[in-house]
Amino acid sequence: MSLSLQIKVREEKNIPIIDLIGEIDVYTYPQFSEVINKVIHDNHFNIIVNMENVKYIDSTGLGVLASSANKIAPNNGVMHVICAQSHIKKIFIVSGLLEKNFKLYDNEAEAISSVS
Amino acid sequence: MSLSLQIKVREEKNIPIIDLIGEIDVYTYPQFSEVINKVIHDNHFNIIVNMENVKYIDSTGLGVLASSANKIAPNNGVMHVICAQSHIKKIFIVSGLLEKNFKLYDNEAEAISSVS
Amino acid sequence: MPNDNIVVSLKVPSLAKYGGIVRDAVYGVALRAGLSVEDSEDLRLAIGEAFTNAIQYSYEEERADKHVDIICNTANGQLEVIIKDYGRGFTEEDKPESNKVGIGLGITFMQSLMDDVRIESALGKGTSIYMIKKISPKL
Amino acid sequence: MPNDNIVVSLKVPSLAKYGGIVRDAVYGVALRAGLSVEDSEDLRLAIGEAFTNAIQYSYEEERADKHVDIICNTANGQLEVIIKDYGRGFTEEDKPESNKVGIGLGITFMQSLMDDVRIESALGKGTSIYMIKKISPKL
Ligand SMILES: Nc1ncnc2c1ncn2[C@@H]1O[C@H](COP(=O)(O)OP(=O)(O)O)[C@@H](O)[C@H]1O
Ligand SMILES: Nc1ncnc2c1ncn2[C@@H]1O[C@H](COP(=O)(O)OP(=O)(O)O)[C@@H](O)[C@H]1O
Repeated sequence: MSLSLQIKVREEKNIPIIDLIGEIDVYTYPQFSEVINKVIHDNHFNIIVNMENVKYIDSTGLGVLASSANKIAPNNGVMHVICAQSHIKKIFIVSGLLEKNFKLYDNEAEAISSVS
Repeated sequence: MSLSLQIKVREEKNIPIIDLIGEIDVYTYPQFSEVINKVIHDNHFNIIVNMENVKYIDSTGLGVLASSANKIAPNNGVMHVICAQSHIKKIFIVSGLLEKNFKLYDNEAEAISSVS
Repeated sequence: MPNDNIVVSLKVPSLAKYGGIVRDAVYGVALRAGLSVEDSEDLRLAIGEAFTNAIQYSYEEERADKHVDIICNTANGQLEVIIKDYGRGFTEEDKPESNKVGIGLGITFMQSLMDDVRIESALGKGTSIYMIKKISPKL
Repeated sequence: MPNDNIVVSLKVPSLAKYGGIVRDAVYGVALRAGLSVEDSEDLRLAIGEAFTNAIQYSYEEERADKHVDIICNTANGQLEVIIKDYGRGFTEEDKPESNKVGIGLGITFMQSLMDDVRIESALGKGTSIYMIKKISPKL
């Protein structure tokens, strides 16, 4: 068990990839919010969020994603989310976010080839 | 989290290896006890117990190991235990079992080459 | 064991960082009560949402001196989990302002993931969320 | 925060299968209280031993209708964990027979891993084990 969410940002073919490891909840979402806002501030409008190692995300984490997606929408930006686990996918489906500027992928290769 | 301990038995160079995955506690030790007794009953006196994937073991699990070690002692048998994690090693050290017919290894290769 | 009434209860301070302990404990109870991994994950999220609301809305800020109670009852083929806070409470007319990150999904998630959700809230007394998940016999 | 008094409490049935929930919860509290991973693992084992004894000795058999209480108090730079059962209790002269798998290590482990262990037990009333681990400031 780790107490804090681990976040790393890297780039592949000029696309920023945010790797998240751990749990995104009412305790950790401010960290996630800070990092993603910085990426958007650097004028990136297509962002890959890698949730392969996210064990838990709830409406606070989805809230961060939704407001970030709103910010990039005017520039035709899309939030590209990698998530392999079925219970995480289910949360995205139930949330209704997939009807907005969101795309889900099973792995990183898929996401990168779709964006670039 | 898995509720039950997972146990597999295999053989390398005629030495039985018991792979344990999970937690050995007051709930799961009877399973472990059953398996190890069967191995001893089959006239194996040098036994490798692979604890690389054991997250937790307490005095109930050590009790199973100690009584099994007693059973193989008259045949000069030794209980060979693989454990990589420091908190599991510490439990063996504090228990005093290492003064009996027990040996600890960091990995499987080490254990096999020492036994065969 | 339909008449086996199992009770597990947990009390934690009203601080965000205790969410992980609450969710893991309820998830563990769910598995032991015979819920599938999938249903237990659903319960993990529903409980997480209820706990988040308790943290975000019951007091103005996080409070180490206040607490949240979580009670799990297993009986008659279902698991009931109750989350209780002792904060401001809310009614349709008198609600705390939705948190900036809130996107109105918390209660929606609970309702879509659980078999039944009942909310009891009284202004100045606090809020209790009752959630029920049926234990389906394993295939 | 030396005067922050944090209380977490957990109540589970007197059944062996709840040990994992108890250990994980106390481990989680320990990390949040500022204990190192190593000290938290030590506490996990000490608590596990106390819970095992409650299950093995407080009643003749596992009892879904009886319970074990676990209370964690963080204050004054130390974490105190209390495990309480309401079973037979024991004294030096009147102890339940050691379980077949018991090798007399339970209380020894608790004492060697914790900074302080105090046992209060009364025949017919039950046993409370008080364990203290100091929170060392992080390097
Ligand atoms: N425990 C609580 N105490 C006080 N008010 C609450 C509580 N839980 C929910 N509420 C109120 O109900 C509203 C709806 O909650 P929810 O569906 O989780 O969405 P959100 O948190 O995104 O607003 C909240 O905005 C808040 O006003
Ligand atoms: N919660 C308890 N209720 C009743 N008796 C207990 C309890 N905990 C410990 N004891 C008694 O103390 C003895 C020593 O316990 P312990 O050091 O854990 O070793 P072991 O379990 O191997 O005997 C037990 O054999 C039992 O008689």
